[in-house]
Amino acid sequence: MFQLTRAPIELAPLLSVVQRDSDGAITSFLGVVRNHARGRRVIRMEYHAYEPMAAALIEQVGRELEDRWSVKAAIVHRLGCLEIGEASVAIVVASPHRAEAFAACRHAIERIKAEAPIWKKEFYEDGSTWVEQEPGGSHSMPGG
Amino acid sequence: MFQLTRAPIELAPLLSVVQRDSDGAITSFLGVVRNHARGRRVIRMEYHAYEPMAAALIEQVGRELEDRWSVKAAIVHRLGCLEIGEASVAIVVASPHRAEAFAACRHAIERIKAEAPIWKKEFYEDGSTWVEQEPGGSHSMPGG
Amino acid sequence: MRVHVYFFASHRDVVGTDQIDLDLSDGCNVAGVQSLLAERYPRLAPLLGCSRASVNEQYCGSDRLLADGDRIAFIPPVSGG
Amino acid sequence: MRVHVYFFASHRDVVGTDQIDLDLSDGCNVAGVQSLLAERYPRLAPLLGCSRASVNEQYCGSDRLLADGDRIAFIPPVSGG
Repeated sequence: MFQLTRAPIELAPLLSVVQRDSDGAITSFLGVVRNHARGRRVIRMEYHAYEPMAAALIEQVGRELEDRWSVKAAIVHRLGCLEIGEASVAIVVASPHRAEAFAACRHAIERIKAEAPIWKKEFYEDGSTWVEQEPGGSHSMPGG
Repeated sequence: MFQLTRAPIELAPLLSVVQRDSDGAITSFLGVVRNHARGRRVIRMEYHAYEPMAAALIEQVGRELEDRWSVKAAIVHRLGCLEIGEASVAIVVASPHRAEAFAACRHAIERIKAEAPIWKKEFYEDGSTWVEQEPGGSHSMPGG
Repeated sequence: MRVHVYFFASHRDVVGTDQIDLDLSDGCNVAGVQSLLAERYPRLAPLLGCSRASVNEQYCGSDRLLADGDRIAFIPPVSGG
Repeated sequence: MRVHVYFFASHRDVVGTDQIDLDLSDGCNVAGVQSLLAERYPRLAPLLGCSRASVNEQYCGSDRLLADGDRIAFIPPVSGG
Protein backbone atom coordinates (compact mmCIF):
# COMPACT_ATOMS: atom_id res chain seq x y z
CA MET A 1 0.00 0.00 0.00
CA PHE A 2 1.61 3.19 -1.23
CA GLN A 3 -0.70 6.17 -1.21
CA LEU A 4 -1.70 9.71 -0.35
CA THR A 5 -4.67 10.15 1.96
CA ARG A 6 -6.73 12.92 3.51
CA ALA A 7 -7.91 10.69 6.37
CA PRO A 8 -6.08 10.30 9.71
CA ILE A 9 -3.35 7.65 9.47
CA GLU A 10 -3.79 4.48 11.51
CA LEU A 11 -0.78 2.22 12.01
CA ALA A 12 -2.55 -1.07 12.75
CA PRO A 13 -4.03 -1.65 9.26
CA LEU A 14 -0.61 -0.99 7.72
CA LEU A 15 0.97 -3.62 9.94
CA SER A 16 -1.45 -6.25 8.70
CA VAL A 17 -0.85 -5.22 5.09
CA VAL A 18 2.90 -5.82 5.29
CA GLN A 19 3.30 -8.77 7.63
CA ARG A 20 4.07 -12.20 6.17
CA ASP A 21 4.48 -15.45 8.13
CA SER A 22 8.19 -15.45 7.31
CA ASP A 23 8.78 -12.03 8.91
CA GLY A 24 10.46 -11.69 12.28
CA ALA A 25 10.78 -7.90 12.41
CA ILE A 26 8.51 -4.95 11.67
CA THR A 27 9.81 -1.40 11.88
CA SER A 28 7.74 1.71 11.50
CA PHE A 29 8.24 5.44 11.25
CA LEU A 30 5.61 8.07 11.93
CA GLY A 31 6.25 11.69 11.12
CA VAL A 32 4.03 13.77 13.40
CA VAL A 33 3.19 17.46 13.57
CA ARG A 34 5.09 19.03 16.43
CA ASN A 35 4.30 22.22 18.25
CA HIS A 36 7.39 24.17 17.28
CA ALA A 37 9.65 24.69 14.29
CA ARG A 38 12.42 27.13 13.45
CA GLY A 39 12.04 28.72 16.86
CA ARG A 40 8.34 29.45 16.49
CA ARG A 41 5.26 27.97 18.09
CA VAL A 42 3.25 26.01 15.51
CA ILE A 43 -0.50 25.66 15.98
CA ARG A 44 -1.31 23.49 12.97
CA MET A 45 0.09 22.33 9.63
CA GLU A 46 -1.23 22.02 6.13
CA TYR A 47 0.23 19.46 3.69
CA HIS A 48 -0.10 20.00 0.00
CA ALA A 49 1.25 17.90 -2.91
CA TYR A 50 1.71 17.66 -6.63
CA GLU A 51 -0.54 14.67 -6.20
CA PRO A 52 0.05 12.39 -9.19
CA MET A 53 3.82 12.91 -8.98
CA ALA A 54 3.95 12.47 -5.20
CA ALA A 55 1.85 9.30 -5.40
CA ALA A 56 4.14 7.89 -8.10
CA LEU A 57 7.24 8.78 -6.12
CA ILE A 58 5.95 7.13 -2.96
CA GLU A 59 5.19 3.97 -4.89
CA GLN A 60 8.63 4.10 -6.50
CA VAL A 61 10.30 4.38 -3.08
CA GLY A 62 8.24 1.44 -1.84
CA ARG A 63 9.32 -0.71 -4.79
CA GLU A 64 12.94 0.30 -4.17
CA LEU A 65 12.72 -1.00 -0.61
CA GLU A 66 11.20 -4.27 -1.73
CA ASP A 67 13.80 -4.78 -4.47
CA ARG A 68 16.85 -3.76 -2.46
CA TRP A 69 16.08 -5.39 0.89
CA SER A 70 13.44 -8.03 0.04
CA VAL A 71 11.13 -6.45 2.60
CA LYS A 72 7.40 -5.77 2.37
CA ALA A 73 6.54 -2.09 2.86
CA ALA A 74 3.62 0.27 3.19
CA ILE A 75 3.90 4.06 2.88
CA VAL A 76 1.09 6.53 3.42
CA HIS A 77 1.40 10.32 3.34
CA ARG A 78 -1.40 12.52 4.55
CA LEU A 79 -2.51 15.77 2.91
CA GLY A 80 -4.68 18.62 4.16
CA CYS A 81 -4.92 20.24 7.60
CA LEU A 82 -3.28 18.45 10.52
CA GLU A 83 -3.38 19.24 14.21
CA ILE A 84 -0.37 18.94 16.55
CA GLY A 85 0.38 15.28 17.22
CA GLU A 86 -1.27 13.95 14.07
CA ALA A 87 0.78 11.76 11.73
CA SER A 88 1.76 13.24 8.37
CA VAL A 89 3.50 10.12 7.10
CA ALA A 90 3.67 6.45 8.06
CA ILE A 91 6.22 3.94 6.81
CA VAL A 92 5.94 0.30 7.86
CA VAL A 93 8.46 -2.36 6.84
CA ALA A 94 8.34 -6.10 7.50
CA SER A 95 11.35 -8.34 7.04
CA PRO A 96 12.61 -11.74 8.17
CA HIS A 97 15.45 -9.94 10.00
CA ARG A 98 15.69 -6.63 11.78
CA ALA A 99 18.75 -5.10 10.10
CA GLU A 100 16.93 -4.89 6.76
CA ALA A 101 13.75 -3.61 8.38
CA PHE A 102 15.58 -0.72 10.05
CA ALA A 103 17.67 0.15 6.98
CA ALA A 104 14.71 0.13 4.61
CA CYS A 105 12.51 2.21 6.92
CA ARG A 106 15.18 4.85 7.35
CA HIS A 107 15.91 4.92 3.63
CA ALA A 108 12.24 5.44 2.83
CA ILE A 109 11.80 8.52 4.99
CA GLU A 110 15.05 10.07 3.74
CA ARG A 111 13.97 9.55 0.11
CA ILE A 112 10.49 10.93 0.73
CA LYS A 113 11.81 13.99 2.53
CA ALA A 114 14.30 14.67 -0.24
CA GLU A 115 12.21 13.88 -3.31
CA ALA A 116 8.45 13.77 -2.82
CA PRO A 117 6.77 16.92 -4.21
CA ILE A 118 4.95 17.67 -0.98
CA TRP A 119 5.03 20.93 0.97
CA LYS A 120 3.93 21.89 4.42
CA LYS A 121 2.55 25.24 5.43
CA GLU A 122 3.15 26.08 9.07
CA PHE A 123 0.46 28.07 10.87
CA TYR A 124 1.45 30.27 13.81
CA GLU A 125 -0.72 32.40 16.06
CA ASP A 126 0.05 35.41 13.84
CA GLY A 127 0.43 34.03 10.35
CA SER A 128 1.64 31.19 8.19
CA THR A 129 4.49 30.25 5.88
CA TRP A 130 5.32 27.61 3.30
CA VAL A 131 8.33 25.57 4.36
CA GLU A 132 10.64 25.36 1.38
CA GLN A 133 14.00 24.39 2.78
CA GLU A 134 17.05 24.27 0.58
CA PRO A 135 18.12 20.69 -0.04
CA GLY A 136 20.86 20.02 2.51
CA GLY A 137 19.44 22.57 4.92
CA SER A 138 17.35 19.77 6.29
CA HIS A 139 20.50 17.82 7.16
CA SER A 140 21.93 20.28 9.65
CA MET A 141 18.52 20.78 11.27
CA PRO A 142 16.51 17.68 10.42
CA GLY A 143 12.79 17.95 10.90
CA GLY A 144 10.83 14.97 12.24
CA MET B 1 6.04 2.00 30.17
CA PHE B 2 8.64 -0.74 30.52
CA GLN B 3 7.18 -4.13 31.29
CA LEU B 4 6.70 -7.83 30.74
CA THR B 5 3.22 -8.99 29.77
CA ARG B 6 1.34 -12.19 29.04
CA ALA B 7 -1.31 -10.37 26.96
CA PRO B 8 -1.06 -9.76 23.19
CA ILE B 9 0.92 -6.60 22.46
CA GLU B 10 -0.95 -3.68 20.89
CA LEU B 11 1.09 -0.85 19.36
CA ALA B 12 -1.49 1.95 19.51
CA PRO B 13 -1.56 2.35 23.32
CA LEU B 14 2.24 2.49 23.38
CA LEU B 15 2.24 5.31 20.84
CA SER B 16 0.00 7.42 23.02
CA VAL B 17 2.17 6.70 26.06
CA VAL B 18 5.32 8.05 24.44
CA GLN B 19 4.15 10.92 22.26
CA ARG B 20 4.70 14.50 23.42
CA ASP B 21 3.62 17.68 21.61
CA SER B 22 7.26 18.49 20.92
CA ASP B 23 7.88 15.20 19.07
CA GLY B 24 8.12 15.08 15.30
CA ALA B 25 9.16 11.44 14.89
CA ILE B 26 8.04 8.12 16.32
CA THR B 27 9.86 4.91 15.48
CA SER B 28 8.80 1.45 16.50
CA PHE B 29 10.13 -2.07 16.36
CA LEU B 30 8.07 -5.22 16.66
CA GLY B 31 9.73 -8.60 16.99
CA VAL B 32 7.27 -11.18 15.69
CA VAL B 33 7.22 -14.97 15.69
CA ARG B 34 8.12 -16.25 12.25
CA ASN B 35 7.37 -19.60 10.75
CA HIS B 36 10.93 -20.83 10.35
CA ALA B 37 14.25 -20.74 12.17
CA ARG B 38 17.56 -22.51 11.78
CA GLY B 39 16.21 -24.27 8.72
CA ARG B 40 13.19 -25.75 10.46
CA ARG B 41 9.48 -25.01 10.27
CA VAL B 42 8.30 -23.39 13.52
CA ILE B 43 4.66 -23.85 14.56
CA ARG B 44 4.67 -21.77 17.75
CA MET B 45 6.99 -20.23 20.30
CA GLU B 46 7.13 -20.05 24.07
CA TYR B 47 8.85 -17.14 25.84
CA HIS B 48 10.12 -17.58 29.36
CA ALA B 49 12.04 -15.12 31.57
CA TYR B 50 13.85 -14.64 34.82
CA GLU B 51 11.06 -12.21 35.45
CA PRO B 52 12.29 -9.74 38.07
CA MET B 53 15.68 -9.47 36.37
CA ALA B 54 14.23 -9.16 32.86
CA ALA B 55 11.76 -6.49 34.00
CA ALA B 56 14.57 -4.52 35.65
CA LEU B 57 16.76 -4.82 32.58
CA ILE B 58 14.02 -3.60 30.26
CA GLU B 59 13.44 -0.60 32.48
CA GLN B 60 17.17 0.07 32.59
CA VAL B 61 17.37 0.00 28.78
CA GLY B 62 14.42 2.38 28.56
CA ARG B 63 16.11 4.83 30.96
CA GLU B 64 19.32 4.59 28.93
CA LEU B 65 17.46 5.67 25.80
CA GLU B 66 15.84 8.58 27.57
CA ASP B 67 19.15 9.72 29.09
CA ARG B 68 21.29 9.29 26.01
CA TRP B 69 18.95 10.59 23.28
CA SER B 70 16.37 12.65 25.22
CA VAL B 71 13.63 10.52 23.71
CA LYS B 72 10.53 9.08 25.35
CA ALA B 73 10.33 5.29 25.08
CA ALA B 74 8.08 2.34 25.81
CA ILE B 75 9.26 -1.28 25.82
CA VAL B 76 7.03 -4.31 26.32
CA HIS B 77 8.16 -7.94 26.11
CA ARG B 78 5.63 -10.73 26.00
CA LEU B 79 5.94 -14.07 27.81
CA GLY B 80 4.09 -17.38 27.38
CA CYS B 81 2.87 -19.14 24.25
CA LEU B 82 2.82 -17.16 20.99
CA GLU B 83 1.45 -18.12 17.60
CA ILE B 84 3.17 -17.30 14.28
CA GLY B 85 2.81 -13.59 13.53
CA GLU B 86 2.29 -12.50 17.14
CA ALA B 87 4.60 -9.84 18.58
CA SER B 88 7.11 -10.94 21.21
CA VAL B 89 8.51 -7.47 21.82
CA ALA B 90 7.51 -3.88 21.05
CA ILE B 91 9.76 -0.84 21.30
CA VAL B 92 8.33 2.61 20.61
CA VAL B 93 10.43 5.78 20.67
CA ALA B 94 9.27 9.37 20.28
CA SER B 95 11.69 12.22 19.62
CA PRO B 96 11.66 15.75 18.24
CA HIS B 97 13.87 14.51 15.36
CA ARG B 98 14.08 11.23 13.49
CA ALA B 99 17.80 10.46 13.77
CA GLU B 100 17.52 10.02 17.54
CA ALA B 101 14.29 8.04 17.24
CA PHE B 102 15.90 5.53 14.86
CA ALA B 103 19.15 5.25 16.82
CA ALA B 104 17.42 4.75 20.16
CA CYS B 105 14.98 2.16 18.82
CA ARG B 106 17.77 0.11 17.27
CA HIS B 107 19.90 0.37 20.40
CA ALA B 108 17.03 -0.88 22.55
CA ILE B 109 16.42 -4.07 20.59
CA GLU B 110 20.16 -4.85 20.43
CA ARG B 111 20.50 -4.42 24.20
CA ILE B 112 17.44 -6.53 24.93
CA LYS B 113 18.55 -9.33 22.62
CA ALA B 114 22.01 -9.35 24.15
CA GLU B 115 21.18 -8.89 27.83
CA ALA B 116 17.59 -9.59 28.86
CA PRO B 117 17.31 -12.96 30.66
CA ILE B 118 14.56 -14.21 28.36
CA TRP B 119 14.54 -17.47 26.41
CA LYS B 120 12.40 -18.77 23.62
CA LYS B 121 11.46 -22.38 23.07
CA GLU B 122 10.73 -23.23 19.46
CA PHE B 123 8.05 -25.81 18.75
CA TYR B 124 8.25 -27.88 15.58
CA GLU B 125 5.85 -30.51 14.30
CA ASP B 126 8.04 -33.20 15.88
CA GLY B 127 9.47 -31.62 19.01
CA SER B 128 10.80 -28.48 20.61
CA THR B 129 14.06 -26.89 21.69
CA TRP B 130 15.27 -24.04 23.84
CA VAL B 131 17.12 -21.45 21.79
CA GLU B 132 20.32 -20.64 23.62
CA GLN B 133 22.59 -19.05 21.08
CA GLU B 134 26.15 -18.24 21.91
CA PRO B 135 26.65 -14.49 22.23
CA GLY B 136 27.88 -13.35 18.82
CA GLY B 137 26.18 -16.23 17.05
CA SER B 138 23.18 -13.96 16.73
CA HIS B 139 25.27 -11.44 14.75
CA SER B 140 26.09 -13.65 11.80
CA MET B 141 22.51 -14.93 11.61
CA PRO B 142 20.42 -12.28 13.36
CA GLY B 143 16.94 -13.32 14.38
CA GLY B 144 14.07 -10.84 13.98
CA MET C 1 2.55 23.31 -29.44
CA ARG C 2 0.75 23.86 -26.18
CA VAL C 3 2.02 22.78 -22.75
CA HIS C 4 0.52 22.92 -19.24
CA VAL C 5 2.44 24.51 -16.39
CA TYR C 6 1.54 23.77 -12.76
CA PHE C 7 2.40 25.88 -9.71
CA PHE C 8 2.78 24.77 -6.10
CA ALA C 9 3.25 26.21 -2.61
CA SER C 10 4.88 29.67 -2.65
CA HIS C 11 4.96 29.71 -6.46
CA ARG C 12 1.20 29.38 -6.55
CA ASP C 13 0.84 32.27 -4.09
CA VAL C 14 3.11 34.47 -6.24
CA VAL C 15 1.49 33.57 -9.58
CA GLY C 16 -2.06 33.61 -8.22
CA THR C 17 -3.19 30.48 -10.04
CA ASP C 18 -2.39 26.77 -9.94
CA GLN C 19 -2.06 26.19 -13.67
CA ILE C 20 -1.52 28.02 -16.97
CA ASP C 21 -1.18 26.90 -20.57
CA LEU C 22 1.67 28.15 -22.73
CA ASP C 23 2.00 28.13 -26.52
CA LEU C 24 5.60 27.33 -27.44
CA SER C 25 7.55 27.12 -30.67
CA ASP C 26 8.87 23.70 -31.64
CA GLY C 27 12.24 22.81 -30.12
CA CYS C 28 11.57 24.67 -26.89
CA ASN C 29 13.04 23.07 -23.79
CA VAL C 30 12.47 23.39 -20.04
CA ALA C 31 14.95 26.24 -19.74
CA GLY C 32 12.94 28.13 -22.34
CA VAL C 33 9.77 27.78 -20.30
CA GLN C 34 11.64 28.95 -17.21
CA SER C 35 12.71 32.12 -19.06
CA LEU C 36 9.17 32.78 -20.25
CA LEU C 37 7.82 32.42 -16.72
CA ALA C 38 10.54 34.60 -15.20
CA GLU C 39 9.63 37.33 -17.71
CA ARG C 40 5.90 37.06 -17.16
CA TYR C 41 6.13 36.79 -13.32
CA PRO C 42 9.17 38.77 -12.13
CA ARG C 43 8.57 37.82 -8.48
CA LEU C 44 8.70 34.15 -9.49
CA ALA C 45 12.11 34.45 -11.15
CA PRO C 46 14.28 34.05 -8.01
CA LEU C 47 12.11 31.15 -6.79
CA LEU C 48 12.55 29.27 -10.07
CA GLY C 49 16.30 29.31 -9.54
CA CYS C 50 16.10 27.02 -6.52
CA SER C 51 13.44 24.70 -7.96
CA ARG C 52 13.75 21.33 -9.72
CA ALA C 53 12.02 20.90 -13.06
CA SER C 54 9.65 18.05 -13.83
CA VAL C 55 7.94 17.01 -17.04
CA ASN C 56 5.00 14.62 -16.96
CA GLU C 57 5.54 13.96 -13.23
CA GLN C 58 9.23 13.03 -13.57
CA TYR C 59 12.17 15.15 -12.45
CA CYS C 60 14.29 16.20 -15.44
CA GLY C 61 17.09 18.50 -16.51
CA SER C 62 16.58 21.99 -17.96
CA ASP C 63 17.65 20.82 -21.43
CA ARG C 64 14.68 18.47 -21.64
CA LEU C 65 12.88 19.06 -24.97
CA LEU C 66 9.13 19.54 -24.77
CA ALA C 67 6.25 18.04 -26.75
CA ASP C 68 2.67 19.10 -27.25
CA GLY C 69 0.56 18.37 -24.17
CA ASP C 70 3.49 18.06 -21.75
CA ARG C 71 2.83 18.80 -18.10
CA ILE C 72 5.59 20.96 -16.62
CA ALA C 73 6.25 21.94 -13.02
CA PHE C 74 9.05 23.77 -11.23
CA ILE C 75 9.14 22.00 -7.88
CA PRO C 76 10.03 24.30 -4.98
CA PRO C 77 12.29 22.75 -2.29
CA VAL C 78 10.08 20.07 -0.78
CA SER C 79 9.11 19.73 2.88
CA GLY C 80 6.94 16.63 3.10
CA GLY C 81 7.48 13.64 5.35
CA MET D 1 24.75 -19.13 55.21
CA ARG D 2 21.97 -20.16 52.89
CA VAL D 3 21.53 -18.95 49.30
CA HIS D 4 18.85 -19.54 46.66
CA VAL D 5 19.77 -20.79 43.20
CA TYR D 6 17.39 -20.42 40.26
CA PHE D 7 17.41 -22.42 37.01
CA PHE D 8 16.09 -21.40 33.61
CA ALA D 9 15.45 -22.85 30.16
CA SER D 10 17.65 -25.90 29.39
CA HIS D 11 19.22 -25.76 32.86
CA ARG D 12 15.82 -26.22 34.42
CA ASP D 13 15.12 -29.22 32.19
CA VAL D 14 18.45 -30.80 33.19
CA VAL D 15 18.13 -30.13 36.91
CA GLY D 16 14.43 -30.96 37.05
CA THR D 17 13.51 -28.07 39.30
CA ASP D 18 13.39 -24.28 39.09
CA GLN D 19 15.04 -23.51 42.41
CA ILE D 20 17.18 -25.03 45.13
CA ASP D 21 18.67 -23.75 48.36
CA LEU D 22 22.33 -24.31 49.19
CA ASP D 23 24.09 -24.06 52.55
CA LEU D 24 27.53 -22.50 52.05
CA SER D 25 30.49 -21.78 54.26
CA ASP D 26 31.36 -18.11 54.79
CA GLY D 27 33.59 -16.62 52.11
CA CYS D 28 32.09 -18.68 49.30
CA ASN D 29 31.87 -16.93 45.94
CA VAL D 30 29.94 -17.49 42.69
CA ALA D 31 32.65 -19.79 41.32
CA GLY D 32 32.26 -21.94 44.42
CA VAL D 33 28.55 -22.34 43.78
CA GLN D 34 29.26 -23.22 40.16
CA SER D 35 31.60 -26.03 41.31
CA LEU D 36 29.02 -27.35 43.76
CA LEU D 37 26.36 -27.42 41.06
CA ALA D 38 28.66 -29.07 38.51
CA GLU D 39 29.39 -31.80 41.03
CA ARG D 40 25.77 -32.33 42.01
CA TYR D 41 24.41 -32.18 38.40
CA PRO D 42 27.08 -33.53 36.04
CA ARG D 43 24.92 -32.86 32.94
CA LEU D 44 24.65 -29.20 34.00
CA ALA D 45 28.43 -28.72 34.16
CA PRO D 46 29.07 -28.01 30.44
CA LEU D 47 26.05 -25.67 30.31
CA LEU D 48 27.33 -23.61 33.24
CA GLY D 49 30.49 -22.90 31.28
CA CYS D 50 28.66 -20.82 28.71
CA SER D 51 26.36 -19.03 31.16
CA ARG D 52 26.62 -15.62 32.81
CA ALA D 53 26.30 -15.43 36.57
CA SER D 54 23.89 -13.10 38.33
CA VAL D 55 23.40 -12.31 41.99
CA ASN D 56 20.25 -10.59 43.18
CA GLU D 57 19.13 -9.97 39.57
CA GLN D 58 22.37 -8.29 38.49
CA TYR D 59 25.00 -9.79 36.22
CA CYS D 60 28.30 -10.27 38.09
CA GLY D 61 31.71 -11.89 37.87
CA SER D 62 32.53 -15.35 39.24
CA ASP D 63 34.61 -13.86 42.06
CA ARG D 64 31.53 -12.18 43.53
CA LEU D 65 31.35 -12.99 47.28
CA LEU D 66 28.02 -14.24 48.52
CA ALA D 67 25.93 -13.29 51.53
CA ASP D 68 23.12 -15.06 53.36
CA GLY D 69 19.87 -14.90 51.38
CA ASP D 70 21.48 -14.06 48.02
CA ARG D 71 19.61 -15.09 44.87
CA ILE D 72 21.95 -16.68 42.36
CA ALA D 73 21.33 -17.63 38.74
CA PHE D 74 23.51 -18.92 35.92
CA ILE D 75 21.90 -17.31 32.89
CA PRO D 76 22.04 -19.48 29.74
CA PRO D 77 22.70 -17.60 26.48
CA VAL D 78 19.57 -15.48 26.07
CA SER D 79 17.18 -15.52 23.10
CA GLY D 80 14.52 -12.94 23.87
CA GLY D 81 13.51 -9.99 21.70
